[in-house]
Parts: sequence; C-alpha cells; structure tokens
Amino acid sequence: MKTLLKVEGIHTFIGQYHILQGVSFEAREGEVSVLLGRNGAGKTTTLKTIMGLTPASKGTIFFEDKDIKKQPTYTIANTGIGYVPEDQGIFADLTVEENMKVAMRKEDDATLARQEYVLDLFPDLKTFWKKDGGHLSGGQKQMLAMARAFVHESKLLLIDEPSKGLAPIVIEKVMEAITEMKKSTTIVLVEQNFIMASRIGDRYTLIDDGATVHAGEMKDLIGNEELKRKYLGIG
Amino acid sequence: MEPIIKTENLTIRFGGHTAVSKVNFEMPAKQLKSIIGPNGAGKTTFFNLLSGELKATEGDVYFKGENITSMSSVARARLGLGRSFQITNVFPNLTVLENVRLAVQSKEKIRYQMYRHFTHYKKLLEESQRLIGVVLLQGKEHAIASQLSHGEKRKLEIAMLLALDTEVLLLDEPTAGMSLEEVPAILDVIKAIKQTGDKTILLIEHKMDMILDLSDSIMVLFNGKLLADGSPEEIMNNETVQNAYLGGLYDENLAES
Amino acid sequence: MKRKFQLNHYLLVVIVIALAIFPFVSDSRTWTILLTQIFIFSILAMSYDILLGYTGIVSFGHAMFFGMGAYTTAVMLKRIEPTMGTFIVSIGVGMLLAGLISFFIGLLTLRLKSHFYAMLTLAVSGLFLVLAEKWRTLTQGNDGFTFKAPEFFKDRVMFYLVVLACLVLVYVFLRRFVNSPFGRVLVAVRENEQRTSSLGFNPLHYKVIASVVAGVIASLAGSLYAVSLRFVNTSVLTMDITLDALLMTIIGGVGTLIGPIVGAGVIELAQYYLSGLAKEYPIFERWIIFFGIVYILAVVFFPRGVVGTIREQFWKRKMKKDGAKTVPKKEVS
Amino acid sequence: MELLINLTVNGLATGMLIFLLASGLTLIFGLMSVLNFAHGGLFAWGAYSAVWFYSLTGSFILGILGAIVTGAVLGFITEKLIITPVYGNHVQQILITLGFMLVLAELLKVVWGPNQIRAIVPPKLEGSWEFGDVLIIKYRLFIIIVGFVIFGIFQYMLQKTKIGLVVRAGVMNKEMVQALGINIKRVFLYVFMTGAALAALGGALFAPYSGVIYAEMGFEFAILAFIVVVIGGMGSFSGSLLAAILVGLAGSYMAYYVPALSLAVNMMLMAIVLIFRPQGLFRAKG
Amino acid sequence: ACSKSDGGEASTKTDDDEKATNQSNQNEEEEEEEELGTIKIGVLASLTGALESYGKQTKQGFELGLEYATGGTMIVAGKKIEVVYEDTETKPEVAVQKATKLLEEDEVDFLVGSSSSGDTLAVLPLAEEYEKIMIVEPAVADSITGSEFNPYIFRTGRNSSQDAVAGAAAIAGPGVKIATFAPDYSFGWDGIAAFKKAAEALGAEVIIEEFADPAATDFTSNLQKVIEAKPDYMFVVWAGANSPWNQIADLKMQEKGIKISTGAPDIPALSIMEPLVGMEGFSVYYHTLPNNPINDWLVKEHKARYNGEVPDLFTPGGMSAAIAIVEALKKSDGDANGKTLIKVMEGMSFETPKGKMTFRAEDHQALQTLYSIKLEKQEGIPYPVPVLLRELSPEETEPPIQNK
Ligand SMILES: Nc1ncnc2c1ncn2[C@@H]1O[C@H](COP(=O)(O)OP(=O)(O)OP(=O)(O)O)[C@@H](O)[C@H]1O
Ligand SMILES: Nc1ncnc2c1ncn2[C@@H]1O[C@H](COP(=O)(O)OP(=O)(O)OP(=O)(O)O)[C@@H](O)[C@H]1O
Ligand SMILES: [Mg+2]
Ligand SMILES: [Mg+2]
Repeated sequence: MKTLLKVEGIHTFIGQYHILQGVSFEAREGEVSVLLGRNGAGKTTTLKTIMGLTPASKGTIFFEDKDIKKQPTYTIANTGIGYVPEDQGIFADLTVEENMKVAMRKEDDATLARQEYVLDLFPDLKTFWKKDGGHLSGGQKQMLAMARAFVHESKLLLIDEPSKGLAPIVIEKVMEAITEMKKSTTIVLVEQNFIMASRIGDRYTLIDDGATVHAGEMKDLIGNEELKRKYLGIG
Repeated sequence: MEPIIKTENLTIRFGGHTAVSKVNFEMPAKQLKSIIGPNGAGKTTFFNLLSGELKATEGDVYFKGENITSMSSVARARLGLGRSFQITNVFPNLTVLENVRLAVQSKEKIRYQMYRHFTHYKKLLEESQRLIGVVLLQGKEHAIASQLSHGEKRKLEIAMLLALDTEVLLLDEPTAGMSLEEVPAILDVIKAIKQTGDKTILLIEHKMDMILDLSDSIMVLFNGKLLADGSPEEIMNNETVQNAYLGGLYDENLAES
Repeated sequence: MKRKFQLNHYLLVVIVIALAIFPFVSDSRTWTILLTQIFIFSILAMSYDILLGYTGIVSFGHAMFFGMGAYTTAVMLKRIEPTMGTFIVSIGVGMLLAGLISFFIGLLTLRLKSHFYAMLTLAVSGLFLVLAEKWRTLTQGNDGFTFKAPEFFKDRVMFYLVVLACLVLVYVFLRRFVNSPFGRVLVAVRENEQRTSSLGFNPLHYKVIASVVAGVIASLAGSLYAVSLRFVNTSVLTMDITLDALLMTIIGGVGTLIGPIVGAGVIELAQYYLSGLAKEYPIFERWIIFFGIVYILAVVFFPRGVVGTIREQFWKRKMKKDGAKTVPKKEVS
Repeated sequence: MELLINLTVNGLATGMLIFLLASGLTLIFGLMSVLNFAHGGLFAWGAYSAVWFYSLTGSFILGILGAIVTGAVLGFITEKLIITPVYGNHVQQILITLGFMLVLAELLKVVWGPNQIRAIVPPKLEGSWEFGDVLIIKYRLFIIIVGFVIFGIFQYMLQKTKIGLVVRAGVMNKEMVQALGINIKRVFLYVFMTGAALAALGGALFAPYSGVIYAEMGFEFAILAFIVVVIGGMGSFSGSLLAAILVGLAGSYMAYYVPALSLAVNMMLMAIVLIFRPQGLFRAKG
Repeated sequence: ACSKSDGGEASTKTDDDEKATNQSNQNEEEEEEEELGTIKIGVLASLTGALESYGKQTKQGFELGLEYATGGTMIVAGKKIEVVYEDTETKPEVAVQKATKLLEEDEVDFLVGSSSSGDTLAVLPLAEEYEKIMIVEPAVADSITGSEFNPYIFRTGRNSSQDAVAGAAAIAGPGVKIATFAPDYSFGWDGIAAFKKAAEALGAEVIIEEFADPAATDFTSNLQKVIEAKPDYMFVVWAGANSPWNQIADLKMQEKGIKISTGAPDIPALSIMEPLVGMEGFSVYYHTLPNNPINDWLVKEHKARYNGEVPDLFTPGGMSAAIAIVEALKKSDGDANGKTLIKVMEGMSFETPKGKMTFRAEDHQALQTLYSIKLEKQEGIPYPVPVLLRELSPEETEPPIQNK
C-alpha cells in the first residue's frame, strides 16, 4: 500500500527545550496508525510538528511525496490534513454552529450534506447548535472538535486522544466512524485507551522520550507482552 | 449516620436547558461514590453546584447538615469541599511547585500573611515536594505549568486537590488522558486515601473498570436527572445504563481488565 | 538561587549608597532634581506594578490616587503652614484618603473583567479630574497654585535624600509584600482567578487589598511630587500620569519591582537627553519621534521589559551552563 | 418641541460622528482585541490627508478616498511593523502603540507643519436648512447618512460572511484557526487595514465638521472611541452605534439642561453602563 | 560619532569646518567674557506639543528683541548677553526641572517664559527662591500677577483681565445685551468674570453665561441657549485648537442678529475664523495694527529672516520681554541683582512694538496697548485680517490689581 505520510528523524525545539529527538514513522493510505507512549513522551508534539504548529528543525516530513516541513500551518491544512487537537481547540465564545462554520472551507451542498452526516454521529451537537462552545460539557467539546475535523473529507486526519472524556457508548460510535472513514481517509491516532487503539489500529509507533523506539503492526504488539509491559505498563 | 453531603431538589437551568434537574442525593461520609452518565448528563455541573462554582436555580445543598446553598466557592473550599477540574485548570505561568504550594498554603490557612517571606514556610515546600512525588511528577517541579503535556497537567491537577487535604474530594475525570501505565499509580493514590478512611470521595469517570474497582456505590445521572443510585452490581445490571451509556464496549472492557 | 538574591542585595545596597552620596560629590542641581523626579515616578510605577504586574489588573485611573496625595499635601501646606509636621501629616492624610477611596472603588468595581474594569477606572478618575477642575476654591482649577515647601526642604539635597529614603522604604516594603504568602496569592489571582477561589482564597479580597496598597503608595508619590514642584494643578490627575506609570512599568518589566524603577529612569532620561539633543542638532527638533521610537525598540529588544528580559536571559544562560537536561527523564517506580 | 428636535438632531449627528471615529476601533480593539493606542494617530492622518487631497484636487470625494487609501496604507505598515509582534499581548501592545502614536502625531508636524490647519466643508454641503425654528445643518445630515451607510455595510459583512467569526476565533486560538486551513495572519492584516481605513475615514469626515485639524487631535478622540467600543460591547457594530448615539445625545441634552455636569457626561455615562451592564450594551455576535 | 569628527576636522571642509570656526568664535567670546562679564538669560517655552507655535513665536521675538535693543551688539552696560532656550514640553514638572537647570547650572540672571500658565506658575517660586527676575511672557493667568504673585515676577504679556477689559471696551455700552461663551475651566471662568465686570461698568448687561466642555465635538446645545436669550452680542473667550466657529456659522447666529466678538488669535488660528468675517473684537497684536518704528523694524527683520513670514501674536511679546530686560540693565548699569532690579523695574516704562509699556508698581503687570478690531477678508490673504478700529490705550485696558 502507498505511503501517504512519511516522517523521518524529526527534531523539534520548543523554546530552548529539545522535545522531539528523532521521531520517525509512516502512515499508509487507508490505514490507522497509532502513536503510543507515556505522558510527556512527545506524541502531541509529533502531531503538532506535522501540522507545522511547532516546526521541526531537522528531519523530513513528506506528505504525498511533497515536503511539507517548511509549509505554514494553513497550507498544510489545505493540502488535506485534518487535525483534532488534544485540548479540543474549541472557540469558547462562538456557538457550536459558528465553530462548524469557521471550519468549513466552503458551504456547498456536498459540505452541508457531510455536516449532516457528522451531526448524526454526534446528535448532542445538534441539540446544542446555538450554544456557546465554552458551555459544552467536556465530552461534547470532544465531539465538536471531531465534528469540525470530519466536516471535510481529508486525505489525512491527525486525531489526538479522541476517546478522552467520552462515554463508552460514544467511544464505540467514534470507533465505528473511524473505521468507516478509513475507506477514504488515512488516520494517525494518538490514543491512551489501548482497547480502542488495538481494535482500530493497523500499525503502531511507540514513542518514548521524544524518539521512536519501536514500530510495527498492531497485531504483533497485541501479542507482544514484553513490549506492552515495557512501554505501556500493561499486560 | 448523617450523610456528609445532601442535596434537595437541586436544579440548575441555563436558559431553557435544565442541566441538573431536581436531584435528591445523599453522600454517606467516608465512602467513595462514582458518578456516571452520558456526556452532557450534568455530572460536571452537579459538581459545580456542590463546590459553589455555580449557583443553583432551585434546591439546596447541605454539608454536614448545614445549608450551604448560598455560600461562595471560597467558603465551601474552606469548609472542606475540595475539587479537581475536568478541563485542566491550573496557574499556567507558575511552576508546578508553585501551583502545588499555593494549594498547600491554603490548607495551612496562611491567607493574609503579608510580611513574612514565603520561602520561610519550609514546611509548605516540603509538603509540596511530597505531593509532586505522589502524582509522579518529580523532576518537573520547576517546569512552567503551561508547558506540561496534557497528562502531566492532569497529574498536577490531582496534586493540587490532594494538597488541599479537604474532607470531601470531588474528582472530575482525574485520569482522562493519563497514560495507561500511570493510571494504576493514580488509582493507588485514590485507594490509599480511601483506605485511611477519613475522606469522602466523589468521582466522575467514564472508565468502567476503574469505577468498579474503586466504588462503594455508583450514582447515574441522565439528562440532568438522578436515574439510579446503588451498589456497583445494581447499576451495572440496570438496563437503561447498559443501553444508553455503556453500549457494547463495556463487556470487552471488563474482559480486558 | 539564594546566592543570586544575595548578590542582588549587595548590588542594590551599593547603588543606594552611591545615590545617597551623589549630591555631596556632584553639585549639579539638575541631576539632583532629575533624580528626585525619577525616584518619585519610580514609587508611582512600583505601586502601579502591584496592580498590573502582580495582580494582573489594568487600571487607567491610577492618577486619581497620585493626584489625591498631591492635592492633599499642597492644600495642607498652603492652608495650614509649610512645616515638616504639616508635610508628614499631609502625607498620612493623603494616604488615608487614597486608601479609603481605592477601597470603595475596588469593592464596587473589581468584580468587572479586565477592560471593563480598566475603563471604569478611567471614568472614575475622569470624574475626579472634573471635580478638581470645578472645585476652584480649593484647587484653583487647571491654573493651579504654588505653595511653600517646609523650610527643611529649602535645600533640595535634603528633599532628594528624603525621597530616596522613601523609595528605599517603599521598595523594601513592597518586596516583602509581594514575596509574602499574600503576594504569592496575588500572583495566583493574576494567573487564574477562578482557580484561586476554588483553593479557598477569595480573589476579591486580594484584589481590593492590592488596589488599596497601590493607591496608598501612589498617593505618597503624589505628595512628594507636589512638594518637589511646590506647585500643583490638575495635570496631576490626568491620564498622562497614569500612562507614565504604565509605560515605566512596562518598559522596566511587569511583575518585577526593580523594573518600574528602571523604567522610570529610562523614560525620564530618554526624555531629558533627547530634548537636550533638540537644542544641538536640528534633526532632533522633532525629538518626540525618537522618543516614540524608544518605546517601539523597547518592545522589540526587551519584550518582557528591561529587567524581565535580562532576567530571562540570565536564567537561560544559567540553564545552559548547568547543562540542564533537554527533556527531563522520568523515573517510573 | 423645536428645541427638542434641534438637540436631538445635533446629538444624533455628533453620535454618528463618534460612531465613525469608533468604527475602526470596533474592528481593531473590539474584534481583534488589539489595544491600539495609535488609533488616534491613524485618525489624525486621515484628517490631514483628506484636507490635503481636497485642497490639491478640489474634489471632496477624492479627498475622502485619499484619506481612506492613506489609512489603509498606514494600517498595512502599522500591522506589519508594530502589531504583528505583539498580538495577544496587551501589555506590549500598550507600550508599542503609544510609542507609535507619538511618532505618527509628530510626523504630521514634519509633513504639514505644527500649526492648525483649516478644513472646509465642500460648498454643496455647506450651510443649513431652516424649517421654522428647526435648523438642520447640511453637513451633519451628511454625517448621519454616511454613518448609517458604513454601519449597514459592516453589519452586512459581519453577518453574511464568516470574517467576523474567523477573526474572533483567531483571537481565541490562532493555532487552531490555522489548523483549519485559514491564513489568519492575512485575515488579521486585512481587517486591521480596514479598521485603519475606517479610522482615517472618521478623521476625514471629522475635519470639515470641526473646521480645524491639528496634530494632537488624535489623542483627544481616541479615548472617546475606546469608551464607545467598550460600552457598546466589544466588537459589536450595533453596540458601537448605539453607544455612540447615546454619547452624542447625552452630550447634547446635558449641555442644554444640566450644563454644570456636561464636562462629566461621558465618564458618568460609561460608569453607569458598566455598573449595570458590565459586558457592555451588546454582545458581539457575528 | 566622536572619533569621526576627530578625524574629520582636518580633512573635510564642510560641517566640521563650520564647527571649528564656531568653536574659535566661542573661544573669542569667552575671552571677551572675561573682559566684559556676562548677563545670562534663560527662556522657557513650549517648543514641542500643542503650544509649540506659541513657544516659537516667543523665541523668535526674544532673539529679535535683544538684537534691536542692543543694536545688534548683544552687549548692554558693558556686559555680553547670552541666552539659553529650554523646552518645557507644556509639563509643569519639566518646566521646574528646566528652570532649575537654568538657575543652577547656567546660572542665569533672568528667566523668561512661558507659553502655558501651568508651567509658569510652577516656576514662579523658583524666581523668588533664587532671587532672580522672571519676565512672564505670554502666559495669561491672572493669578500670576495676582494670588501667586511674588516681587520677582514682571509680566510683559497681557493678562486675562486686560483681554476682558479690551473685549468689553470693544463692544460694551449702555443697554447692550451680551451673552458670553467660554470653555469650562479656569481660563474661561476668569476671562468671563473679568469681562462681566468691565462690561457692566460700561453699562452693558450680561444676560447669559455659557460654558462648554472644551474638548467637546458639539457646542450647538450651548449656542442654542444663547440664541434663545436673544442678546446683541455674544462675547467668546476661547483657546485651543478645537473651536466653535464653524458651529456658530452653521447656526446662523450672525444672520439672527447676534454679533460675535472675541479676541483675534494667531495667524494659523485666524485662518479657521473664516466664518466670522465681519466680527468686531479686540487683538493683542497683529503686525499691521501698531504704528511705530519698532514694529516696522520687527516686521521687516522678521520677514527678512523667516522667509517672508510676518511676526505673529506673541512675537512682539518676546521682543518686549527682551527690551524690558535690556532697558532694566541699562538703568541698573549692568547690575543683575534681583533686588536692585525690582526697584529699577517697578514703574519702568519702555518702548515696544506695541508702543509704550509700563510695569505697574503694585503688581508688576505691564500696562499696554490693545486693539479694537474688525475681521475683514482681504485680497490675497488666505485668512480674515484684523483691521484696526481704534487703539485701546494702556490706561483704558488697565486691569484691577489682584495681588493684594
Ligand atoms: N510549550 C512547551 N514548552 C516546554 N516544554 C513543552 C512544551 N510543550 C510540551 N513540552 C514538553 O514536551 C514533552 C512532550 O510533550 P507532549 O505534549 O508531546 O507529550 P505527549 O506525549 O502528548 O503526552 P500526553 O500523553 O501527556 O499528552 C513533555 O515533557 C512536555 O513537558
Ligand atoms: N455554563 C453553561 N451554560 C450553558 N449550558 C451549560 C453550561 N455548563 C454546562 N452546560 C450544559 O449542561 C449540560 C451538562 O453539562 P456537564 O458539563 O455537567 O456534563 P457532564 O455530565 O460533565 O458531561 P461530560 O461527561 O461530557 O463531561 C450540557 O448539555 C452542557 O452543554
Ligand atoms: Mg498529548
Ligand atoms: Mg464533565
């Protein structure tokens, strides 16, 4: 299968801190790649670096054979990469509707139809359509953040801990949605919920102390008790 | 025994939307009760009503028999209701140590002391250091809070609550976003507190394994209403809970743990 | 960390001593006056920093407390008699007045959020300005009036020393204040008010007390200012004074106490030298342009204020030297 | 009755004028949350360039257009040089824009000299109509009309496009907006330029109204503009309009009925509004 | 920059050359000094900010005045005159700072200034403290020679009351009904109070007094009230750039039979009084009003020096201050001692571009000629020109003594 995103040996500084010190992984078309690792390992920073929010100082990031390392964030987004940040990034003073509106690049029928589809996924949002984003419950915010990213058909979606704060039944729905979307969209997922990660992930990358320490197919990891114990504390 | 917290007809409306609706609930002292319910059920809002962050539209809150409905959050915190926040809520430009130290200072009731140098309070520092260790944040004392990773912030949040050392702890999804390997450590912390036997804990969580592991009882909120309050078994067997909250995932979830 | 503070301490003591003997070695009265001026504005700016830097309150009405001090002292020295006694009492009365008024204004208005509070203080101080303008029997409006300073201050060196002493006292007091447990809570209020209250601290109390302290000290600065000029008019109540305090604080570095002092020095000296240059070189005729550029450059080169930025650099260098771990390792038990 | 009409019309005109002065700030301060103390400078530059272009070309319209262009160009320079490094930091904004304000005001003197300059009303708008005791000053009517037109245009733009939303979202979370594919820097630049152009337009229309322009005029009216934006409710054009008219009418009535307090009227109005409606009259939506 | 000029002195023959000659000039001067002794004068003026043009007028006038009074030698009674100019920035604290610098560092014998009343009042006590004569020019506040007076203060500028008396003299008469309009602060109140007294003394009746916020954008409400009162005249006291003239015209007050009267300002401000052409009022100075050789000299020299510009409102004031100093020194025979000079200057008369001035012994206010004028449009002049109706003699405009 074709490689859609190829991250190689990236180093990222935030201020004077050397946060990423050699993260490499690739995401293949139509697959779900999961980034795993402890708190503070650098998973979020990896996603941010891909989005151009914390630009890498070294290494390469190829998306569809184009080097996007030096591109500004909005260009990266416009080449077809969607992003669900870990802190949800909800515009607190804008209503749910307005939050969606900001995210929509155009308001043609196709987009509106897709919005309907997304809202069916998270019916709560429809109920609170005119409510301020800041007044949503934690889980509702998480839903809104995903809905915003899903409203366009992206080539690649970067999703940072989608299951956090969601009720079990909603997690299930999200998993279904991701599985559904996989057909057309490649997904990079950061997830602490191993059950979820193992169920929908195709391959994994283990990050520790800002560097890739292991990568492979998810089914291998599920069986590899040693790795799980060493880096994930489970098994 | 007199319940330590009691609510009567507790209700709050935001515009036309009733987020918490006529909740009558009793919290027995020195127990751990979990609150579950779908997203937007009103769990956090209920906490906000207990801790005084929000004012009830109707109904009353009692703490040890005293009506505290009209008390400010400050007064309630001083009375012994401490809470952690679902959305991380720390002092962003202060260091981890300073964040915790402020909480310890409040516990020690050093509130209006204006002349002594703060570093004179060695005790405070030591206590803060200890708590930072408890939540596995050692080595990060001098990191600025806003520069922590998400999971680290969650831990800081817990450390601050622990520092307050209040009689009642209201924990709002303490482990959301915390890494797998560290959840057990935090669970242990909660368990340890529970075992000392002098604290009352209210816990909001969506992680069922954790809830079942810890809770003496579980209450379920649904659309702002109290749907059920009972032992873990009762709740897990409740059909509404299963259909509308747990879905299918929970079986495997249980099987895994 | 301790060592650094101590070093700072020695340095400060040396500077203060140098300043104290300055008028006896140099007989430049211009400098004495300029420095007196700088000291007075340092006091004002420090008081402003308690609000802006430590408590995170932007006030556009600080001039009202400055003006209160200035008028109280001026009126009392003129109406009663120009003696040291009156002077000292007038300072006390001014501070009391400023304290009371800042207390009430604070209580009424500090619940408001940022700009709204700022604009409300602007309104209230605007009303005080109108009051001073209209209450001519007392203030003589914008023409103002002159008065005699106490005999003791005839020699400006004495006044210089008294102002310097006030500066040192205020500095020491405020340093204690901001480093006290109370002061740490102020910072917490600045950072996250709601969280402060859920820790059991009442933010309103802290904000009101901070604004009372700031008001009282601004009033002291005002009293000294009036005596330094032996004249007062409504200019002491104008927005310009507030802006001066604000600018000095920001240039020097908010959230530091040395900052406002440095800021006062930078602004007064820049003004002094630039306007001096205007006499010598025609291109400096429009020296105000260069003065404006000083502000702009200050932001560019000292984004956190002179003192704030230097401190930051110092820490960075220190971190590098100590070879601080880039990504701190976590030990997992 | 005639008296009341006169007072009201004049108050309304003054209010509209204040609205025009404040409209640019509604964008820059209200919407973009930039504490732009150099706003008065932009406003004075607008006034000067309008008078200059008018005297050069003999066309009032060209004068106004010249001012708008000057404002936009100055806005471009200001945003790039002065504002870009300090977005999101109010403290730095105060310092740098105050510095820039001094530069702008002083540069006016370099270009046009330190003396006040006369600004004339174009002949077509000169004079007044009298209906009995009711006196309508033509230029004031013109101001009222322009005010409503500007209000209409911007209200429409903010309602019908998502620019307003994007800007507000950008202020709350710049990174997220970019991650949604929006070049927020450019949006900010354009909105700032528009705000500056509006400020210049305000200045240009103000000049003939008062008949005189001078380098310090910016300082005086910038504060008034801030007051209007705050009591109107940050970022709301309807709010600014209402607040400006309120200020205008209050000034007009007070000066007639309670002259002793007319000096304090703006401050009292602001204090009253903020005490009873701390968030301002309107809350910005769209 | 230092090193550059070191090297440049010999090689380049431009600026540096000039500097070098300047320097040698200075050396000569210093030598002369030793022989002659010097008189130093410090001039305080607003050289930046809103009052900049006033400050510059004073400065230019003062320079010309010294030249005229010393016949270009800059020497009086055997002493060389040196002048230091300082910018007060229209801030009292800067004024005090600069004044102290002048007194302490430059050791000036006289202070002159300043453009704003606030600055001047702040400096007054210093004159007394250092026992140096201060010539106040052109600050107008009555209190300078009134409640805040001290014996070292002499004022060549006219004060508010003189303006008011002149204003009254221009329009008041038995049975005339007058409305007044002024800014709502000391300057306006003082002016109107003095005017009222003078006007009533002349038999007129002040029927309404309106005060307006000087920073307001709209004065129509106040003017409306005046219109309703139906006076014969509206006497306006005004200062500052934001002016009511346009609105007075807009409200057609003159067409309604209300004649406007006010003091004519400086030329830049005159240009915005276009709507008031035809109004009768008074003037402190306009270059065509006085008729005497000093003024002729002033106009000629000023034009020659400042590319054709004529002297403006406060230029003769600056000149008068210079002449007063030179005259006083002549009389004291070069003695610059404050106490001596007080005696010499009290009651002293001297010729100025505005004719003879006399320092009144009681309050040291210079009594002077003011002018009753009418604004006329004149061919080729881009602003309304004050045309002389009649001179108001120093006696006629004598203000009350207020320092008792
Ligand atoms: N702005 C910043 N300044 C300094 N250090 C930072 C900053 N942001 C993150 N870090 C540090 O970088 C490291 C990696 O952070 P990151 O957020 O990528 O971790 P993560 O793997 O996403 O963790 P989590 O599971 O807790 O979300 C952490 O140690 C964090 O403290
Ligand atoms: N300040 C507010 N204004 C308006 N509506 C609010 C406000 N706070 C909460 N709500 C609404 O009240 C409902 C309950 O919210 P709450 O945060 O209590 O949910 P929750 O049970 O904690 O959900 P989650 O599990 O997602 O955190 C939600 O529908 C939310 O949108
Ligand atoms: Mg993360
Ligand atoms: Mg919640």
